[in-house]
Amino acid sequence: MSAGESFWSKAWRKFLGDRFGLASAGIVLGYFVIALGVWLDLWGQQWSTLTSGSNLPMSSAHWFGTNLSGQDIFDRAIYSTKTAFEIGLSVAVLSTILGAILGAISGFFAGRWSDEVILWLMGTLDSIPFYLFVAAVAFALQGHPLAMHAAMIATFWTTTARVVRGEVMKLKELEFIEAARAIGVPQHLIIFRHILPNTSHLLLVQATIVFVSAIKSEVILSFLGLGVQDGVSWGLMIAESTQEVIVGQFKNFFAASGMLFVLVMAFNLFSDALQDALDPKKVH
Amino acid sequence: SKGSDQPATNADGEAIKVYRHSMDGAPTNLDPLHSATVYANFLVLNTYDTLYSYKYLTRPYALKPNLAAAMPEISDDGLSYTIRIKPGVRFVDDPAFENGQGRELVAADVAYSLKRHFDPSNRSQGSWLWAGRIKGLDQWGQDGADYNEDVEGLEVVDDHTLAIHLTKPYPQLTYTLAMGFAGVVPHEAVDKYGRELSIRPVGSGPFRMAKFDTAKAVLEANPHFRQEPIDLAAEGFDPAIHGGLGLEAIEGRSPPFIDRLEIDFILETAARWNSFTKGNEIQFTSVPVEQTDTVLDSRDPIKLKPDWTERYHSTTGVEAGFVFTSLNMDKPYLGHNDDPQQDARNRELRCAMRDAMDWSARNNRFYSGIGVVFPGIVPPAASDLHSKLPQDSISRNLERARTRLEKAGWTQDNLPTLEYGFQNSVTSRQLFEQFRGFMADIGYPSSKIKPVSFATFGDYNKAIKTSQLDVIPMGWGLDYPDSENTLQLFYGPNHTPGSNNSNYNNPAFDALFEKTAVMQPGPEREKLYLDMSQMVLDDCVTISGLSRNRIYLWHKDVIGLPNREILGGFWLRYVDIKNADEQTAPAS
Amino acid sequence: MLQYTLKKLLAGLPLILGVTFISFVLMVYFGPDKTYELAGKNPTEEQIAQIRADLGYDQPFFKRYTTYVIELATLNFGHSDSTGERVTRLLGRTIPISLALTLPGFVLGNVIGILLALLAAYYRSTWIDKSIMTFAVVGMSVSFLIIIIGFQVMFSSAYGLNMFPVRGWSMDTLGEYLYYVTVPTLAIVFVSLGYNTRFYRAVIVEELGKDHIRTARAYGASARSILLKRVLKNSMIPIITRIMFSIPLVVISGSLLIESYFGIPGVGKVTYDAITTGDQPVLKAVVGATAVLFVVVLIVTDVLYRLFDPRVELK
Amino acid sequence: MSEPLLKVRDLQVEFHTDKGVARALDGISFDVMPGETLGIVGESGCGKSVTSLAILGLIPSPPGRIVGGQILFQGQDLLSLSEREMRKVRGRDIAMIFQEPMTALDPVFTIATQMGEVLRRHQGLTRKQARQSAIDWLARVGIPSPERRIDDYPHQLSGGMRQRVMIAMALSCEPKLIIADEPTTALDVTIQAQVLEQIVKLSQDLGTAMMLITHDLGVVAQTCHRACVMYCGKLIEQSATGPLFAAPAHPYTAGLLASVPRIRTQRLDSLPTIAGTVPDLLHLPRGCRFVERCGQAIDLCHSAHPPLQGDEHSGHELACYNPVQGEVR
Amino acid sequence: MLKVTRLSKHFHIGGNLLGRGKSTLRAVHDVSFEVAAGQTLGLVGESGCGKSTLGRAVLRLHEPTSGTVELDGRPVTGIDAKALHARRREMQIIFQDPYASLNPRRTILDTLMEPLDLHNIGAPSERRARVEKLIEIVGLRKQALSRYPHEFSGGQRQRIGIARALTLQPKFIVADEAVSALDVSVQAQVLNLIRELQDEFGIAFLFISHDLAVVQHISHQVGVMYLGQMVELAEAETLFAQPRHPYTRALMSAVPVPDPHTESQRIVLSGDVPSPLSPPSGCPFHTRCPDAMPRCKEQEPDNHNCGTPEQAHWVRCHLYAPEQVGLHNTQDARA
Ligand SMILES: Nc1ncnc2c1ncn2[C@@H]1O[C@H](COP(=O)(O)OP(=O)(O)OP(=O)(O)O)[C@@H](O)[C@H]1O
Ligand SMILES: Nc1ncnc2c1ncn2[C@@H]1O[C@H](COP(=O)(O)OP(=O)(O)OP(=O)(O)O)[C@@H](O)[C@H]1O
Ligand SMILES: [Mg+2]
Ligand SMILES: [Mg+2]
Repeated sequence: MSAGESFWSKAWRKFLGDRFGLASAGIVLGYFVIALGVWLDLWGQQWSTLTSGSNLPMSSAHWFGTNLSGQDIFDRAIYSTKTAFEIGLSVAVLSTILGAILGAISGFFAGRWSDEVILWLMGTLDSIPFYLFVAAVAFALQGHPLAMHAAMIATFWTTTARVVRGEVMKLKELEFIEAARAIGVPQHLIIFRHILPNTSHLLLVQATIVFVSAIKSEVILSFLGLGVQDGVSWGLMIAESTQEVIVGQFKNFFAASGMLFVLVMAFNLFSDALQDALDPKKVH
Repeated sequence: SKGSDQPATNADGEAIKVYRHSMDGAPTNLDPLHSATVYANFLVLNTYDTLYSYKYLTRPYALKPNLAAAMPEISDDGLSYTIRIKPGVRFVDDPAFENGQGRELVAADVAYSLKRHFDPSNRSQGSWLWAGRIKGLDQWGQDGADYNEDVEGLEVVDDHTLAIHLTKPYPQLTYTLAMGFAGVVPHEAVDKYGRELSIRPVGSGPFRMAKFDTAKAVLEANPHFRQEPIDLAAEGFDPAIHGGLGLEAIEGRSPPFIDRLEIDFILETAARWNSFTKGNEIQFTSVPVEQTDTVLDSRDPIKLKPDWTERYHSTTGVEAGFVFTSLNMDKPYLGHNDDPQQDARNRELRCAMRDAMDWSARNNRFYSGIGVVFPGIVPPAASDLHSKLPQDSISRNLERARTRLEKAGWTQDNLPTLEYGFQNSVTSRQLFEQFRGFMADIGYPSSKIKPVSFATFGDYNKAIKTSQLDVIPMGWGLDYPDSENTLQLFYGPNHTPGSNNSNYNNPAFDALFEKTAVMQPGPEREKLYLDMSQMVLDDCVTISGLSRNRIYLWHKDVIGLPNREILGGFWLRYVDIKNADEQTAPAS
Repeated sequence: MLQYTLKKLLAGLPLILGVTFISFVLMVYFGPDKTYELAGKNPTEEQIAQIRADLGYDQPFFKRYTTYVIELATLNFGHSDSTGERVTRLLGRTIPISLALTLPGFVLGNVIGILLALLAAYYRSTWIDKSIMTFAVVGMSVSFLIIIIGFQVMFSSAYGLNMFPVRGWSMDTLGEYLYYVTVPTLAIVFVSLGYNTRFYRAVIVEELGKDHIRTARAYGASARSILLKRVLKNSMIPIITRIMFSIPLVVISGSLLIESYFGIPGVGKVTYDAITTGDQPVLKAVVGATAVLFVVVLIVTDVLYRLFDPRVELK
Repeated sequence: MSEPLLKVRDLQVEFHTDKGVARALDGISFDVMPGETLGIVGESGCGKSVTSLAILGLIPSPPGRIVGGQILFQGQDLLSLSEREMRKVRGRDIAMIFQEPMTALDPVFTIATQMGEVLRRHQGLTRKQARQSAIDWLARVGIPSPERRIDDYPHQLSGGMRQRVMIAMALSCEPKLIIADEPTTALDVTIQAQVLEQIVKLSQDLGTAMMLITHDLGVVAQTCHRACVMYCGKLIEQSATGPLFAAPAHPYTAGLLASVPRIRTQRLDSLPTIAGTVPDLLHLPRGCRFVERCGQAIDLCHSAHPPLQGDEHSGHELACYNPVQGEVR
Repeated sequence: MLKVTRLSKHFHIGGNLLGRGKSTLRAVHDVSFEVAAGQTLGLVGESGCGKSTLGRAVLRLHEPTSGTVELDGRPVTGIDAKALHARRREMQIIFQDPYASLNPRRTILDTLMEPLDLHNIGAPSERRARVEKLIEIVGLRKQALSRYPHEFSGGQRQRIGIARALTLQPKFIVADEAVSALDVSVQAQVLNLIRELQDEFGIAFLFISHDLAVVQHISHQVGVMYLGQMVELAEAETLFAQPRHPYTRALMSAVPVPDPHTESQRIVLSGDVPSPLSPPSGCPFHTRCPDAMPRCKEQEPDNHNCGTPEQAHWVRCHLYAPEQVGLHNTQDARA
């Protein structure tokens, strides 16, 4: 047995020991496999096909029944998993990374020009109404399939960055940062190795929030013609179902909300478990 | 106003009559120049006066004099209309006028109001109705729109007589004078409020605007509105049809009968339904598609469940308009092609697509199964042309479609990729998916029908008007009950950016259109209309059509017969509320 | 103070210019085109050209931008292209309504969120924590639309409690205000609570582990005083950040969904309509106002940071 | 003899680590008499701070846990008290001076707030009185211009000042027992003397007892009545200060005393030390925990840990099978 | 090797939100000294007198307000960040508060490996062994490497801090209360270790401590600070044998002796401890000085050498001004 372990390997081992964390990671992974299957054309391809009957109850042919147009709800829910991953995960991960890096730089150099520039950028992005911004980006990218992702990342990172910035401004005054400087750790490593891990609790929770917000914003953007151009998403399904639930048809709603809920829940548990794993003071 | 249980009162604490109407959309601009939407028209017709209007209850729609004293006197050549205006009609009191008191409305005001449409700085949305028709009017606009200058075609004979001189016969002219676009505006108001006239109408209508925002409009009765006792028989009252609504109570009384008219703009069906069924909020709603099963006992004939008829008054109304899906004839791979052979192949493709359309599925899915599917391009509300056309254009025939494709040599591989455009919404997306599903049934690969969605109507319209899309789902609301109003949608010179969105270009059709345009109504013209319809059908230009049928519900204490077509908001002046003692409490 | 504020405001000018410039580029080059919405049913090429000229679309970019900056400086944005109303009047009329509408929910959502987060963090890993967090996740996962509709049915409709109005708005008396604002507020609180609780808990858990909390306990501080005083003040930086930077959005953007479902004439709908119809005068004003507000928020946040954490220095 | 103020019996504390359970305290027993100053010395990491935290019920849990024993304060078992009851004891009856003053003080509140809060809670003073009282206490522990320093935040103070703030805070509660965990490590000798004098004076005036944890045997010699020596989670020797310093019986105690640096006239090349290192808590030797470093271990020492056995008469207690005989010095 | 010339560090503290009403705190004022390779300068003085600040300023962890620092003949002050970074390897600090100076989210292994990785010292495979050795040198087990700072006792943390400073084998180390939290036996081990390292590698130490015995043991020279100034600086033996400055003498007398039977005869300093925020005029010590003279109140004393030119013994006190020599002798006699 080796005598010492680093923070990361300890965290990893701790995570492996967390049953809830593992289970939730398993669920997220399961969703990912579903999404992968859609990418690889293994399933979920019938999401748009009209079957013979509209609003059919659950059956072996249609696990969740069909919707008013006669489309298979299960297939739609499955296909939406792909959409959710493309949007939720990519936006959550990328905007968190961007937010962490820029926020840390801005907080570390608070008051200096790099901070000013980043603050300026954040202020600018935040001041422009979200929809206008997304519409413009979509237009600028000529309806590129990733336009929505780009726009969401560009708008969502600022919150993370601001939160990180505030925290970094506090952390950088602590003595252990001074200690790091004393042994000659260069600034970029101070930021990334010493300061950012101490904001991991914020990053994780922000990533979770962004993940959910992205999935939810997608539907609004889809309304505006900026979301998924051709395809379906849980958000769209829920939007479709708002008219149905009033008259007591819940299949669409439950299929989409249920899948969304389980994923969000699992993702939350997963990020909680990560937070625990990354928190040295927390021992099971 | 607190929508609570106490009856509404005025400033003096006296009980007043309030009617709370609802609409599924909001108007933005209340200047008659811009009353282009159903919603704007609703308010404009209640705040401004038009020369003519439609009879309250007569169907098919029939005109009657409104501000005019009588129907116009038309010269034999059909080029001159002499219109006499009722004396003593006053604009509402408004700070725009001297002393704040509304002055009398005169013929010059009518001329002025029509002129405004041709003032280029006004960006009128209704000028196309009269463009090129009234002598000297277009020129007046191009010459700088000097209001002091007279226009030959708008001759103010005296204060109460206006003569309109046309460049060519325009049988629909009287109809246009009943539209919100023709609302009479006093120049004082324009001078004072400028562009903000759009939010504070100053007219001579039965109501005056008290409050207007994105959520609702509050109108108050115009105390000076001219006294015109209503003659129910003349308005088309038929006890067999209209009995039981309590309309008899308004006989011989002068509208408006209510003190306040509130119109809530509610786009969300759930909210509208909750507000309506609540009992003390809006008193009128159209039944949302998803609630159809809740209220209907049978669809054919349309019959409400007893507990609903017990609680509410109801009526159904087929829209004066229709929905259809046009194919862009500009595209050489889908529409007109100089190569006759390809042209023929394209026609087969279009016809096959039309054959694939499952109107009954569409009707059931999106229009509660009560929409009226008809062949051709003239909706039932305008004429009964459709009954004379063959049914095959609206009956699904996959066999025939496949044969067509096969014969014309279309295969999955060489079928063109089509762009299907829509302004994004849940429903339009579902419509698209269904359309694509229909096409899949004749072997049209789903990947070859691409959705192109637009965030705004402006962008969608731009794509249409610049002829970018291949498949164009459309809806058209009639401006007046004349087939001409929809036939012009296929008139060659009207190609985009005009109203001919499918860019149909058929010289034979155009010739007939030009011919009929100056014809007075009659069987002869009807025959030609039929021929024109048949041409469009034969060329498979569009997949048409369905007129939506709406079920309206209103509270029992409201006396009236709602209608949102042609008539626009005109009927609201006839609405009355039963006094508290006459009311039977609405079941909750 | 004045000097500092002025200095900061001056430093905010580049931000305002940047925001306006970028958003202007977005609006002009990539924004929606209003021409074809204003065109009648059967327009001609000339009419379309005329509309473009009227809207100023045919002007060179630089000229249009200069006009914008001048408009911003004089606070005169002209008339809405859609309704024709003066933009300043339009915003002046709708912003207070949206503010009155969203503020209670915003405040409650944050206050309750913080309280729940304190509870959850204090009882970390116990069932209290777990139930609060489950509730938060439910709040996060359910669509806002469903919540609004659900609340409307539950509280306002004849199918539910029927205690509140489905639609309407009035601020004439406090009673009326409460009557109309309650259900929207509940919906806002419910939705924001999930996110807020989740976020604040993460922050607070971190602070609760600090040594000085142990000191406080060693000197007999009650759980309440530890949570509400010590932990809260120590967690203030992320909390302030989160709250402050949502203020411009709360003030200017309102809430489209709430406004349309509850029939409230606020700025949310106005902004939304402006975006979806390309109503540039309104957009210009909204963007400008947001930018200005952001500058103010930036300054206030800096001061607040300093106020709550003495280690942060004002530059 | 009067009843002890604090009676710790067979206290056992464990920490869960990801490598296993570490028993940081393994059956510690000692008494503190009213007004008495008890010194606790021992190898760094032997569990002194853990003992004091355990008395106040502040062992971080998880990972820590008190697995056995009793802590009787004025006859009442603190371990059986609820959190609410315990809160009344903390600060008012027992006050603690923490080892690391930097992290022990709240960075976002001024000294005035932090001390004032304690004073108001335990002494029932008004805000103004509390502030005045806090200033007085700061002055007594030798902080220059306390009326200005009181409005500083912890990061603006030097290490010694922070420590004095902690001390002042503990003293200001006028508790029955002060647990001082290395209270003077960051203080220079003059201040240290001054502060110790204050503490002694307080204990005389108010009869305050004190548990003084320190490495400075000089301080123990001058201020403590009795001293306990701990080694690796065990108490190994306990006695009145005089005899302990004069005749340490445990080899560890003896080694410790020998290692003390003194101001000498002749500079030594190297100081005498105890060879070896403390065993890891997870890998303890089977017998006496000191056995590996002990110069005079016998076979028995390798197989069993010697129990702490006392001499009723002298009050001297020792856990060693083969104690040092006679004077070392 | 280390040459510090007229170093000052002033803080601006207090003031309202906007910094109005700030006052200047002279934490270190006009301090000069030299330390040769393999030598230790012990630094003692009242708490808050500026020892830590001096240590940090020398390493440029605090940017000095004025003055210069040279290490190995090359300047440390006035060089840019990049150059400074390169020189960090040569000089290290052991922090006074070990807990605060350890990153709570890094295991001890992370903390100790970092300097090695950073400065690319030794083959990557050897580094681990080196760290393990080091941790045992400071009296911890290598099992400790995988633990986090909060899992240690105060003394253990302090040893981690020492180990960290030693990893790089710098030329110069500031040891700020490096052994204060250690029990005497470990302390002795560490002190011995320092001596060994010094002999072996010629490391120079600036050794800050309150424990005069320790200082005496470890130092070649000793400096005494009072209120930001170096009031006395001499060879350790000389200073302990013959403390000159009145403050030094008071200090010496207060040392507790680990023998309960010896009664200490300490010189009790009367008078208020002055604040560095408003240092008294003249000699900063005059408010508490048992030997204060009228001129002490008015005139700031200079450094006077009362040793030999080779064996300097600097004292900053009017008593040792050349014109006071007569008086000086009497003082000496009395001590
Ligand atoms: N960052 C800072 N801001 C303001 N004042 C400071 C700062 N750091 C230290 N000081 C002040 O400078 C003076 C000297 O502090 P320093 O920490 O150097 O003292 P010290 O001699 O190390 O004392 P101790 O022995 O108690 O650690 C003190 O009055 C302290 O309050
Ligand atoms: N949270 C923790 N997790 C694991 N082990 C811990 C924890 N806290 C303390 N320990 C261990 O418990 C033992 C006793 O620690 P304690 O702090 O009581 O030592 P101490 O006697 O106060 O030492 P020092 O004089 O150095 O402060 C140490 O070996 C330490 O490593
Ligand atoms: Mg300790
Ligand atoms: Mg110090």
